[in-house]
Amino acid sequence: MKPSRARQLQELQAALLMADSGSDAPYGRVASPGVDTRHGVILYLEGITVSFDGFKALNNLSLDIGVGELRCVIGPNGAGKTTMMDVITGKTAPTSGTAFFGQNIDLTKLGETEIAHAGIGRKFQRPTVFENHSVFENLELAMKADKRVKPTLFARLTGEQADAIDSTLELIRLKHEVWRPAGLLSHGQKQWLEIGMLLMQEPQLLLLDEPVAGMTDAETERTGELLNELKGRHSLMVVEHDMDFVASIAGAGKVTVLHEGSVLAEGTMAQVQADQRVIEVYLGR
Amino acid sequence: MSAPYTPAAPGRLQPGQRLFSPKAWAGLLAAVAVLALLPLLNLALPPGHPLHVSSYTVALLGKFMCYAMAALALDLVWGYAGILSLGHGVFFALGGYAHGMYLMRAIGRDGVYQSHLPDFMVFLDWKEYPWYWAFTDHFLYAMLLVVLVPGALAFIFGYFAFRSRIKGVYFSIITQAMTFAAMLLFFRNDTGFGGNNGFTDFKRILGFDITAPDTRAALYWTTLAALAAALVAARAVTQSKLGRVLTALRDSESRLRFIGYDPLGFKLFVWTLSAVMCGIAGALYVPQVGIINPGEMSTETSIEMVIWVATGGRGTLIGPIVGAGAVNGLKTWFTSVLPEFWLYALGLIFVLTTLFLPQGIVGLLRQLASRRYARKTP
Amino acid sequence: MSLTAILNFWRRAVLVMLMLTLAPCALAAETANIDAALLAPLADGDTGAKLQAISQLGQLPHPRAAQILEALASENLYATPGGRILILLGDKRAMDPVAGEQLDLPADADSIVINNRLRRAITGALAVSQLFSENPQVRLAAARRLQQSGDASTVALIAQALAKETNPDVRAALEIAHASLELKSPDPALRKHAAEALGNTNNGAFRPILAGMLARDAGGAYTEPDEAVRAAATAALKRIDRHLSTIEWAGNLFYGVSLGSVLLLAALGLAITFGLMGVINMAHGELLMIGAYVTYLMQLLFRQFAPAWIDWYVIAALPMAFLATAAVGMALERTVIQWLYGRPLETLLATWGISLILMQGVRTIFGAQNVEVSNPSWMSGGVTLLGGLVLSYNRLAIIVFALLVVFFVWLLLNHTRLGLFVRAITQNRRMADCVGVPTGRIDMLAFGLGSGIAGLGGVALSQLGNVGPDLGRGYLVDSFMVVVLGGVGQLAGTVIAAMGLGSINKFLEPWAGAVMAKITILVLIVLFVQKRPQGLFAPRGRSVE
Amino acid sequence: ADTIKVGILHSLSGTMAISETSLKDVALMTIEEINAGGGVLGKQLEPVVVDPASNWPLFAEKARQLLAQDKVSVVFGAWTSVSRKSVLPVFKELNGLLFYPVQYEGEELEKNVFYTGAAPNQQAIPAVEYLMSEDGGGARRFVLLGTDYVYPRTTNKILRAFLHSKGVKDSDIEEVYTPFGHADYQTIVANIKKFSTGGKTAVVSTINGDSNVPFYKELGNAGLKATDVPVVAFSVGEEELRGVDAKPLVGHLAAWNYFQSIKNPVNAAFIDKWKAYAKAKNLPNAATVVTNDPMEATYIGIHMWKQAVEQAKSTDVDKVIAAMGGQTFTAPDGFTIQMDKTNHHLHKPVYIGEIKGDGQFNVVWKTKGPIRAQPWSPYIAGNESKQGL
Amino acid sequence: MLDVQAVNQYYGGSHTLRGVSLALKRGECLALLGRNGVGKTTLLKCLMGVLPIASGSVRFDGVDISRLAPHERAARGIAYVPQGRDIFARLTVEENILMGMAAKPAASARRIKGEIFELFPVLRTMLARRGGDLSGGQQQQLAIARALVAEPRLVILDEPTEGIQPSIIKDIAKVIRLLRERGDIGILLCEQYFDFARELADQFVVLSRGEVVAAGDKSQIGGDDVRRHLSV
Ligand SMILES: Nc1ncnc2c1ncn2[C@@H]1O[C@H](COP(=O)(O)OP(=O)(O)OP(=O)(O)O)[C@@H](O)[C@H]1O
Ligand SMILES: Nc1ncnc2c1ncn2[C@@H]1O[C@H](COP(=O)(O)OP(=O)(O)OP(=O)(O)O)[C@@H](O)[C@H]1O
Ligand SMILES: [Mg+2]
Ligand SMILES: [Mg+2]
Repeated sequence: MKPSRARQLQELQAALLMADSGSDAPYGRVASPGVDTRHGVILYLEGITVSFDGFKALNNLSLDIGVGELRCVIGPNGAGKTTMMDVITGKTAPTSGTAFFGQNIDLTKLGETEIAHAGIGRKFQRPTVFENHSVFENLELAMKADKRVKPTLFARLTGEQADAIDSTLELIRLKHEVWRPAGLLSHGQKQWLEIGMLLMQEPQLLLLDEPVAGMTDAETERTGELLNELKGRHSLMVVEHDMDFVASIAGAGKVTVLHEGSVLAEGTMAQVQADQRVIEVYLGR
Repeated sequence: MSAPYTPAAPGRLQPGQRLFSPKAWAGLLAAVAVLALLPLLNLALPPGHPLHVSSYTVALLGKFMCYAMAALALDLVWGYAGILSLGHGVFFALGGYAHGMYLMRAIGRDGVYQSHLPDFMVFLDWKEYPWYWAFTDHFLYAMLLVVLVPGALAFIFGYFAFRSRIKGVYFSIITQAMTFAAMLLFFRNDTGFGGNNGFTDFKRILGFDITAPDTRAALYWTTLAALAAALVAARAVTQSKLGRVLTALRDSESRLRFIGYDPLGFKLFVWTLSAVMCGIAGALYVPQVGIINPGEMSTETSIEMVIWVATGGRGTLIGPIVGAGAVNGLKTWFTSVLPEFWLYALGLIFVLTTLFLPQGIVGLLRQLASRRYARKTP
Repeated sequence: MSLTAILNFWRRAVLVMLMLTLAPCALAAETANIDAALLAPLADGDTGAKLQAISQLGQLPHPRAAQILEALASENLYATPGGRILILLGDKRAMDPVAGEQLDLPADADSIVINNRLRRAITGALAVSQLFSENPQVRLAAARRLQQSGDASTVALIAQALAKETNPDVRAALEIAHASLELKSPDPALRKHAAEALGNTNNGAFRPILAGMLARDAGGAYTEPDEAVRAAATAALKRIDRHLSTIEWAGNLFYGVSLGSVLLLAALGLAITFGLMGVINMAHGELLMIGAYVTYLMQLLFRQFAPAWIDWYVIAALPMAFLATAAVGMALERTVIQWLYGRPLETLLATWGISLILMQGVRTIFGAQNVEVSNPSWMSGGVTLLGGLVLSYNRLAIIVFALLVVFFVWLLLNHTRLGLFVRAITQNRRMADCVGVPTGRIDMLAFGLGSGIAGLGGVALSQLGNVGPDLGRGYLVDSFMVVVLGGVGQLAGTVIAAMGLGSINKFLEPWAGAVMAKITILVLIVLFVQKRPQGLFAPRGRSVE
Repeated sequence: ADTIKVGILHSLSGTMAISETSLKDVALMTIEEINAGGGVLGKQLEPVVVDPASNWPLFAEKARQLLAQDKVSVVFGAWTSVSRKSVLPVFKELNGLLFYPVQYEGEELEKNVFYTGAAPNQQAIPAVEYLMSEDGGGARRFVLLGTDYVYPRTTNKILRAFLHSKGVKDSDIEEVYTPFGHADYQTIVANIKKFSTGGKTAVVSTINGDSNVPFYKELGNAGLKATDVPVVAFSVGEEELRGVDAKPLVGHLAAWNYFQSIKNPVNAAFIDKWKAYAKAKNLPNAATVVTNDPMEATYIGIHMWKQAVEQAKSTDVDKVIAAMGGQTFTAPDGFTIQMDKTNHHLHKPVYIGEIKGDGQFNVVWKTKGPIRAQPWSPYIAGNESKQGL
Repeated sequence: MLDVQAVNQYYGGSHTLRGVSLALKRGECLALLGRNGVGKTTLLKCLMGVLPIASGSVRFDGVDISRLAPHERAARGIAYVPQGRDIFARLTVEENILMGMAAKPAASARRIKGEIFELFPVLRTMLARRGGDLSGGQQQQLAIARALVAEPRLVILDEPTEGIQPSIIKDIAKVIRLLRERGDIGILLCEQYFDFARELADQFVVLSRGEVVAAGDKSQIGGDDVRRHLSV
């Protein structure tokens, strides 16, 4: 079992790499105006506040993520983790503060579509897939391509693209469900499908909101491996409540703890777990 | 309003695959051939002949095909992109009016007042054509208007509506407001389109007598060709990746944004395409029925179009064509045989269709076919 | 026996009683007898002769003279081929005004036809005699009528009446009447006074007289030679105009609110069936129609069995209409709509079919024509405010009624669990079922409620317009606009949208005309939705997705 | 065939059903009457009833069906002008014969159509003349109020020209239009009231169909009485008043070529026949049926057609058309009226009636006898030369 | 109290549950385990009556309830926390909780008992917020609260810990334990979080491809047999 999975991962990496380098080829015209990451930082959040009718879901939040970093974000329910992702992906406009993708792309000025073009992909907390489309079509739609009207109308699936979809299917173990409408999948299967869609998008920054919720321990482990593989080439931000999983992917990397809309603590997993405040509000005694 | 709607048969086609299956192609061509033959049977055979097709039937079918094309156009936006328009009548009528302007000018001085102006203008003491009638005496220009006017209205309306992310019933209702406003506007005599009488009493088209049997046949064939072309075009659009984007749009628009599609462009494309198709249908309709007036913009007319689509089977392309034919055929038949009770029959049919044929007539046929198929291959 | 007949009978009876009580004091008048020759032209004279007879009767200080005039005005004066004039007392009994005796109405007697000109003359004639009536209310009305008549011959009478008058209201009215005649006086001081007095009335009816004073003739000379009088007239005109524009403004507001209430009543039921339950209910209009037809039936029933209570048939119609439409609604829900939840667009198709059936059903039963529904007497006419703005009683009643219905709906939705359950069901039917909501029953009740409210709306609409098979169609589009504009599922939004649409419409109409106002409103709706794509009271945030 | 087919083309559903249904019934009654009298040319008439459902293109389709499929000899039908305009080309193309029974705006003459309703000079102009007369109240200011479509626009145009010829200034004429189905007349009634303060005012109403009731109700409740501001209407007859509480309307006027209240034996027989028919056929509200002008016009039309067929000894359209000119008929309106030889319109008497409390009309004015129709109004420039076909 | 016998269920053509049987005693907690897509949720839905069963029987307190509608089952004292939360998104938090008491007579369902807020304090501060606006974890808490206010006799929990912060998971565990100790409530717990399940369960059942492949009591839950069916 193990070797084959490794092979799949390799294939996927290869596909992703190819896309990274070959920015001239078929998608030349979508190429985002190049993310400037000279300072080694892919995402800056600076003093972000989001308030809903007076309630501050995010409160002067500042955070940055380095290129190739895998950042875990944890925090109590309602701390503002999902809201933060909403701000990054343009779903929610911050009341104040700035959000930059690299040095040069001001996310607060862009719409959801443009942000996705710029290279940020997201997996939602609740699996959201196109329920009436087959698994294959879901992946096909997500696949990196020129997503404007005319090219979409005349799009033909190339062999490479078909292969990329194929290997993703393999990876998310939905090969035998290719033509099932995604709405009929079980909860866990939808989670995987959404991860697959995210991978097909080939974003530079991946935002994963509770990727392993509802997965079995074994699958959780597999997801961890996958994320570890992606680390380095892509930047990732992962939100999870499963501490074992967080520990397994964070390694020596940074973990950020949010609380009431701002950063409560930051550090390695071990440091954070030992922090009294974190134990108080989040981990419990 | 995202109804949990599943296409009658899951799209088994590999993306990028052929347009129709060979069987479907054969069926389609056969249908076109049979329909194309009818005017010949009308022209060539004497009325007494058993195979003779009356000119009434031909005229009727010509009209139905225009309706079918409008229904097809509506299905494109409603069935696929989930945009329910309760105002498609306005595009139909605008196409009709655009062509009607040409037909009115083609009357020349044969009108009641023997003026170069249409009768209603003479009557209003207008000495000149208003500016928007300019060049409408050129057939090609009028045809351009047929495409441009509904297209432009749809584009502008759609642009603002979709940009503001107006969806679901809100969109439906404002399309209704649009067609209602247009109807009131066209009702006014001062608008310059003949008030509620509209345009009628056409004499000729491109120099041919509009009531001559062979002109009628030619119009019929044009309509048939347009309908077939529209069907193929619509099929091509829905089978493309864009078609899948549209259905995704219908089910979860916001999700689509997060993977990098801008819904505005897609909606606008299909909406405008549909309006243009509808306008062409209207343009073909006018010379065949001999009148265009604001009644076509009434909210009832637009709702009826929706009903054709629903009855035939939404999201199937062929369904709306069948539905338009079936509903109008029944209406024609009932209004003659049951003049006082036909509304009961029609109403009942609508109710029963929704209850027992949720996927419309085509859905039922598909279900029957798959059952037969299942029986054959246990 | 029709309603009119009953009313007339009573009026007659009261009049006769009045006459009898007055008889002793009118003894002196008895002497001037009513003469058959005087009445003869009424039967067969030409208009001129009739006019003369009427005028003479008006000046005759005989109690029966007024009675004759009244009978003539209400088409209760009969003539036999032999030229005998009779007053119909009701129920085939008649009175000979010459002899004063009662008899059965001869079969060959025919009602005397009058036209508007005669009708006007009768009112004028009656007014003069009524100036001396015992009843101050009658005197006041008479004085008001005389204000406008401008008949110089009455000036002496008015002065006479003024001398006797003690009631301040009547005096004021008489003074104005006097003033309007004074305008023709040769004395500039009197004319000036008259102009001022007329200005003080704030009554638009005097505008043309005043404006006439300021007009110039062909030679460029003013009709009114005196400078000071002209100044007074100008001031009076300004005053009246200012007042008129106030009235206009207030009028528009009232018309707006009243149109708003109509829209609200038409839309409220839909706010439940469509707004809360998500059924695109194309048969909503027909539910309104059924409500209106129930009103009609109630009217028939009352006419038949309780003619004395006829004025209250509308009240009785309310519960009946509610129950009847609710029953129809529940039946529809159980047979058709319950299979369509979660498929809102299919409900459109099915309910359209239902609407066709209901409409044709009514045509079959009641005929394609409209049926007659009359306003009860307490809803006829109106109250005059600000000296010129008429608020009609039926409109007022409907405004009040609309508010009551809103309150009732609000109570039901917010203070019973029904509202909560309905909202929960539309949001997540399956889960509502799982927490123990009997979804089937709640659906049926809610749809019944929405339909019942539509029925109530129908009762109200029957008091304003047609009751016919098409009644509902006319309101369907408007109802949907109101509900959608307010924000689907928002009761407060529905109320505000209805009132807003009504008022905007009414403020636009005077300068845009009814057609353009309607078009403008529709365009405004389209523009408004751009700004508020989810209606007025749209919930925002994550929850909407 | 041993029957003669006769088409009846009136909307039985949709917005126009309200007016047209009873015309269908009258037509059936007349046909029954003729059949009972031995039919036409010894053959029975066979009515073919279709429902064009108030839908104008459907009118054209049904007309074509009647002429081409059912091969009817004549069609009685249509109410609105647009429905007539819509079927005209069909009648011309297939050389059919249409009898149109409703008053209309004129400006039309077709060989294939016989107009048994009034042209503007047979209705509108006499009505306005009456309003200006002393008996009519001597109106000097006019509100021309109509629904925004061709008939009111045309009629008002003619009336305006007529009023000009009578010296009425434009400032004394106000033209107001409302959309179809308009139901809120508050503002308009308030404006009429305001306008009427400027002098003796009358309202000429060409409001269509369903809008009349809300208008009159508003008028009544706003306290505008017929003695103050009379309203003369051209689309309100006995049938329309059946659906209204007529009491507040007393004194308002209507101009027609026929009223049920006209007293003569022919009319009495006509009314009796209709009442009996309604009862026998169990029509809805049979107890309260009334007759009105378009019904009479339908009745006349069918009888005249029968006479013409018998004179022509054929149902051939051209022969019947030729025989129609000069046909006379003793009509319920009290005169022996004649089909004009040249313009296919009837010579008709004009009556002006005041509404009574029971929904009937008091005739307050009438012409001495039938007058000839002027489909081409002389008040419209360029019409002088047009007369007959 | 709950007795499931040989339940079969199909989605169209696919056989999703194959003769599933299980039994739950009053005062016990039964853990339902299995990989993704094996049919756990499907089984729970069948028990709640959301999905019809093709054959077999479901008995509750000795009565066959397999043909009853969900609300009738709710009226008998079954409460359900579905996977995916199914919050009434546009109802406020308060209304959502009130909905939990829908099966009770109106008089006794006017007020929310304070106890529930002791367990989920956030909910008290957010009573007026719309359910759909809550964060994922808050929604999950709300879903559990909604089930508990019904004072049910059988609680069906489909992955209740999903998306909930660790400290509250501990609290939820406490509550389940408490309920179990009261002895009059049955708990059917479907859980991927293995340690959580092991800690609370008295019995367990493992599903694989719609079939019961292993079952037993607390002591056997950690066995290889179980692990084998849970790993990939
Ligand atoms: N539209 C809104 N209106 C009001 N409050 C909101 C809205 N959206 C989010 N919130 C509140 O903002 C806070 C942050 O929510 P968010 O979803 O970001 O939390 P989270 O960290 O993702 O929590 P979880 O771990 O439970 O997913 C929550 O308290 C939530 O109730
Ligand atoms: N509505 C449906 N129609 C057809 N198949 C379905 C439907 N819902 C679920 N399935 C299929 O039934 C199987 C069981 O699904 P179920 O949701 O019960 O799994 P589960 O055990 O709860 O998984 P998870 O742990 O991921 O929640 C899956 O293969 C799924 O694809
Ligand atoms: Mg979250
Ligand atoms: Mg599950």
